[in-house]
Amino acid sequence: MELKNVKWSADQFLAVRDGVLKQWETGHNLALERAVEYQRSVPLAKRFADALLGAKEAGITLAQPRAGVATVEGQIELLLHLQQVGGADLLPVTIDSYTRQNRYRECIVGIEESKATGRSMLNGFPAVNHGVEGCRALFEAVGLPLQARHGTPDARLLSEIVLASGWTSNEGGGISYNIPYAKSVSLERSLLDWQYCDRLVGLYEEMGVRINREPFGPLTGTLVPPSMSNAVMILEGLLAAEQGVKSLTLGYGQGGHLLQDVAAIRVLEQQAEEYFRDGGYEVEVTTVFHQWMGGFPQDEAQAFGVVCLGAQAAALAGATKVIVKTPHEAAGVPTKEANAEGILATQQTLRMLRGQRMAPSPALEAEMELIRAETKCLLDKVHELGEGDYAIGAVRAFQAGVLDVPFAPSQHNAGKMLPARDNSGAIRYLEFGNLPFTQEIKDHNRALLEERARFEGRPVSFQMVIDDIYAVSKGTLVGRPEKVISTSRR
Amino acid sequence: MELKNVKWSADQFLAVRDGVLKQWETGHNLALERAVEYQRSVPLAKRFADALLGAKEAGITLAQPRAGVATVEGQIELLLHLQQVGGADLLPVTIDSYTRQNRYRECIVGIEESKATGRSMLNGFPAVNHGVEGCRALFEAVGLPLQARHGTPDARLLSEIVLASGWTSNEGGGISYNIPYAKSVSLERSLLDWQYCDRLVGLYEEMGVRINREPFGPLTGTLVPPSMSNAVMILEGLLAAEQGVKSLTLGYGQGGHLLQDVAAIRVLEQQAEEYFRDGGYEVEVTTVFHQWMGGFPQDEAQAFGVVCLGAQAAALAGATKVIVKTPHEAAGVPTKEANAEGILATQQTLRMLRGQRMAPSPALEAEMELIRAETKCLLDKVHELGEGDYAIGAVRAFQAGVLDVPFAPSQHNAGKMLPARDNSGAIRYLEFGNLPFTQEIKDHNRALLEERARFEGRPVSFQMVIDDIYAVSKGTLVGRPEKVISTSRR
Amino acid sequence: MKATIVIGVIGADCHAVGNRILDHVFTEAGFHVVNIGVLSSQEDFISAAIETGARAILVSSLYGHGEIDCRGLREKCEEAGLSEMVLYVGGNLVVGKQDFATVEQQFLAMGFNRVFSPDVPLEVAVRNLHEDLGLVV
Amino acid sequence: MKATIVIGVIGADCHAVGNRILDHVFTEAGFHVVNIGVLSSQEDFISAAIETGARAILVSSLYGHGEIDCRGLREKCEEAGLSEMVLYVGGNLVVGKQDFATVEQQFLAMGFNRVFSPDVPLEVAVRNLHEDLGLVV
Repeated sequence: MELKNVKWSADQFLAVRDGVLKQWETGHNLALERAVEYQRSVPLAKRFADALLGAKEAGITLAQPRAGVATVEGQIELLLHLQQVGGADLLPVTIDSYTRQNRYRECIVGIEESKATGRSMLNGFPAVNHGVEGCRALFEAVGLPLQARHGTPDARLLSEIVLASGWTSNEGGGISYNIPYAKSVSLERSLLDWQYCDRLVGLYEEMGVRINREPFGPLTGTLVPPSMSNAVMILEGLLAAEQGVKSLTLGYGQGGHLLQDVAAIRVLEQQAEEYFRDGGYEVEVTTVFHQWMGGFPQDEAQAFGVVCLGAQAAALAGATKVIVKTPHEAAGVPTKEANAEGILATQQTLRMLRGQRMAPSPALEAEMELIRAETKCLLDKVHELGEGDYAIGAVRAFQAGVLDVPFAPSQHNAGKMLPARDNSGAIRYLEFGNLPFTQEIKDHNRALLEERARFEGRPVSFQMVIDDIYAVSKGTLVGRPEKVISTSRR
Repeated sequence: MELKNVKWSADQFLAVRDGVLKQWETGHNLALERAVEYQRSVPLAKRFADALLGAKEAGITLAQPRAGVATVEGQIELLLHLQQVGGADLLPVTIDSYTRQNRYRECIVGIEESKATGRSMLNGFPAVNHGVEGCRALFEAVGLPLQARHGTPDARLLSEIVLASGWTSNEGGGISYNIPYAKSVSLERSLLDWQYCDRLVGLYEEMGVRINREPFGPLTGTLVPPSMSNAVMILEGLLAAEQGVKSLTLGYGQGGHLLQDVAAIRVLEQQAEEYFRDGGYEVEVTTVFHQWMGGFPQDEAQAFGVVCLGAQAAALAGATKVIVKTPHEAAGVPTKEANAEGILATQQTLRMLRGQRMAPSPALEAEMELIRAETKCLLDKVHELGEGDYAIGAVRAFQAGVLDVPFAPSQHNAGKMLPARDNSGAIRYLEFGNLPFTQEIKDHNRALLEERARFEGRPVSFQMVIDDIYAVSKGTLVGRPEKVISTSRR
Repeated sequence: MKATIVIGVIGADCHAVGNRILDHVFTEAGFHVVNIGVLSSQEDFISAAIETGARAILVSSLYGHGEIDCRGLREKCEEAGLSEMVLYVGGNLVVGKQDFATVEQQFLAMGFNRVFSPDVPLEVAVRNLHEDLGLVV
Repeated sequence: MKATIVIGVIGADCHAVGNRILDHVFTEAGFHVVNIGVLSSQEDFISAAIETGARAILVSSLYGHGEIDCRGLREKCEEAGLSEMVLYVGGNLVVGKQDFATVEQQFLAMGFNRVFSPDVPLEVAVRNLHEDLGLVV
């Protein structure tokens, strides 16, 4: 099939579907009608789209953890703990990394050893291996909306299984689950495969079941300038909307500069709604703010500081949902207790800040305007390269380095753009690569970085970038040379 | 001696001093010249006033814990832990509650039982009992500036001993260490006794040694409207400056509404500097932000949420110093480990937000203007009641209910004013008692509370106040009726 | 007739807020509350109880010195002829975070009838007092 | 002549940032770095080592599956005739927060020469590699 940003016909979809269901034994005999029927029985309290829309109308921010272990029993125990002790508003099922690469055979080893040792040998829940039976057992055991969270370039079979199991939201997208999560998968391939996932959601929608979709905003989670991730979010939103998705939650990963973070979320929601309206799509747009995705301090108290700063930013921005980190973050997958602690600290922050928003100010407006202008430069060029087709444009934009994600593993990403923090901690463009920015925007970014360079008494350089990457885990936001830190501490 | 806001002569001071030193055996033979000589040997790195001025110039916020146990050895171990593991910038010695009431005899029991049981039976360090010898041993064992933090209406002997021991800052004031800390001590008495403490600092100053003084901003720590505490801070600052104090750190206790908290600290610094300038005093003014002084959640993760919100507000406000709470707060005095955790979480927040300030905005300006106008009403009336003398005016203002601290134990406080939160969480005046506000200010406060009453579907009442007092410990800022909470959570 | 109770904060403790709330809640619950406030000695509690014919004394201690301040209160009651007095104590009774069951045992051994940690809802204390005084609600 | 080393991220792991930094730091330290990137199999590491004559293989694993992914690498090296190969492994090697000493033992037993937790400064790994390869700095 040739990639175009056009809604698949039902026939096109069904023709592909046969092959998808044969990829693993748990896909065989998966009837769409029975799946939709099961979804119709899901109560309101467990429907993602409704929970998000309700939160948006009430002006509150919902808290959702990440969580996944190898077995169904373990996953039930884990999610019930996060629901009952942690006080999560929404539940996740984080999918393991073998499943993300469609290596279901390797999952078998992980599941068996997990059962034998009594501890999870997988970093997530192998939903495809557990099939509809296991995924429904999980869904029925918990009391909150359930979402698949993963990082899967080809999530077609996974999506079929989890939607047939009553899960009402699916994270991912053809760009955001390829560029940061794969080395050699082509963008044509992943965009087509995510058109499939979105078209599947569109079919559920046509049959009266609303499924929420959530493009993955943080991308590589490493110094991604807001305009780059916002452009990808709007692009993936447009592609999903074309396939019939009606409930979209667009994401953004905390940068750490409070004003920039608030600006990014606010302009993301506004600008996306403009593009959807212009595209003729009626979509419920909500936002998700990801707490800090970069390296964490080893110390758990310091990690709480990072977690809570993310909760504060989400609340002040007015994000619909916040994805929660934990005090164990530096060590990888948290225990269920540490995971609950992250939620509890986040909820305390969210509830104390309920009804409080960052006040509009000239500085906030200026930051929003900058992000908006940068994002427009990127999307205009994508549109031009695609000759009016955003799917084709996305592929060509990555080829040309017009879209360029920092520190991405994919060989289809140019990797010529470099970001760094300015003197106040906001993320700016240091090297532009082939980004289609106006000279004014380039000069502005450069001037802000030069200001930092003067303060630190060193040139703008790759060393700054490295220092910034490790700064938060060492206790600061901006990676200063040691002598600058010791002087300013006096 | 009759209370007047006039600098004591050296003779007046020395006449009183003899009696003060005889109050307990450790005061005998305490020669002022030798004390000043010892202070002159204190290195720059251990001088409070210099550390604060340095932080103010560098635009950073310093972190200081509270900490006190019964024995010198225990206190050394505790402070070294907070310095080395916690990463505190400034060190405290919290004084025990018997000492605060000048009950040195009861301290003896506490010290002896503490030595016998190996755990502190006192909630602080009995500095008077330990005398100059113990206090100097403590001071010499640590590597950071040391401050006495207490709650002592008559702190004259305590101040003599700790200043003679190299400690370079003393918290307290004639109002802020009486109204919230005593039941029947007259204001004339405590104001005179704190004139003594301030004059003592003035004498050190005349002999070339700068001692920092810090009026206690949070007062009862319970829903104190910012203008009430700011008025008390400026008053105590003026009284201290008259006695020759040159380094003043004015305090404010976190209310929980971020914008109001930032506004309170900023207008406090501005307005105080205006009053000092108008009074002809040259003073180094810095600010201290106290993390939440009300009830804490029992859960430690939730407590981290409260701690970090305080750290964030202090950073965004640009306070010179923040006093740190701990995850053990609900249980009273923390272990040294929990205390260090509070500092570590706070420092992570402060350092990530370094250089970030809340941006000026119309909403922030309006809140600052309101606090400024309310504070001016209070101070104008104090000035009028005192016929131009702020000390006499302070006494008469409390008699008249013109100054009125909510939930204060003192019988010299009118207790007619009642505060409550508005719908966004900011602390407003619910009952005005005899506060000398303009009708415009009263109407504005009332309207904001009526807005909340409508939202909650109940009248403005004392029940709101009770609900607000317990809200943070139950996980929210505003104390809503249960049905409002469950509806808004949907 | 309403049952009379004495409430107050013992020792050198000046935490006034909870004391106000206790006053409010027990008054609302139908008790005649004699509130001697903060910074009260054992003698203050006993004098107030004798003067007002109180049937229960509710001692608060929030600052950690409860261990020292509360010792001997039961004995002083008995010396004063108040042998039937119901004695409650609540708050942060010792310095620092300690296992509550241990703290409870310690204060029960001192002669208190009930011991409350700070997270017990006040309605529970009200209900307990109704029971212990044999009052019908 | 520079010593050649192979670096990469093993298994289904796509954490790319640390890999870039490792590349930068070891190159700066004077090594010839062959970087096979993320999502690399044991076979990818060994082929690269044979092709380039590498003296050390530095395996990263950040996602917790290191336990499964790394088993048998030493044996495969020996089968391929690379019996002198220096094998390092580092990252978050197992799922969740576990005692590092235990994890270290486990990977040493698999045949790795050194095991690094994520908080070890890279300069330490550089110094270790100089020592283990007998290089003069």
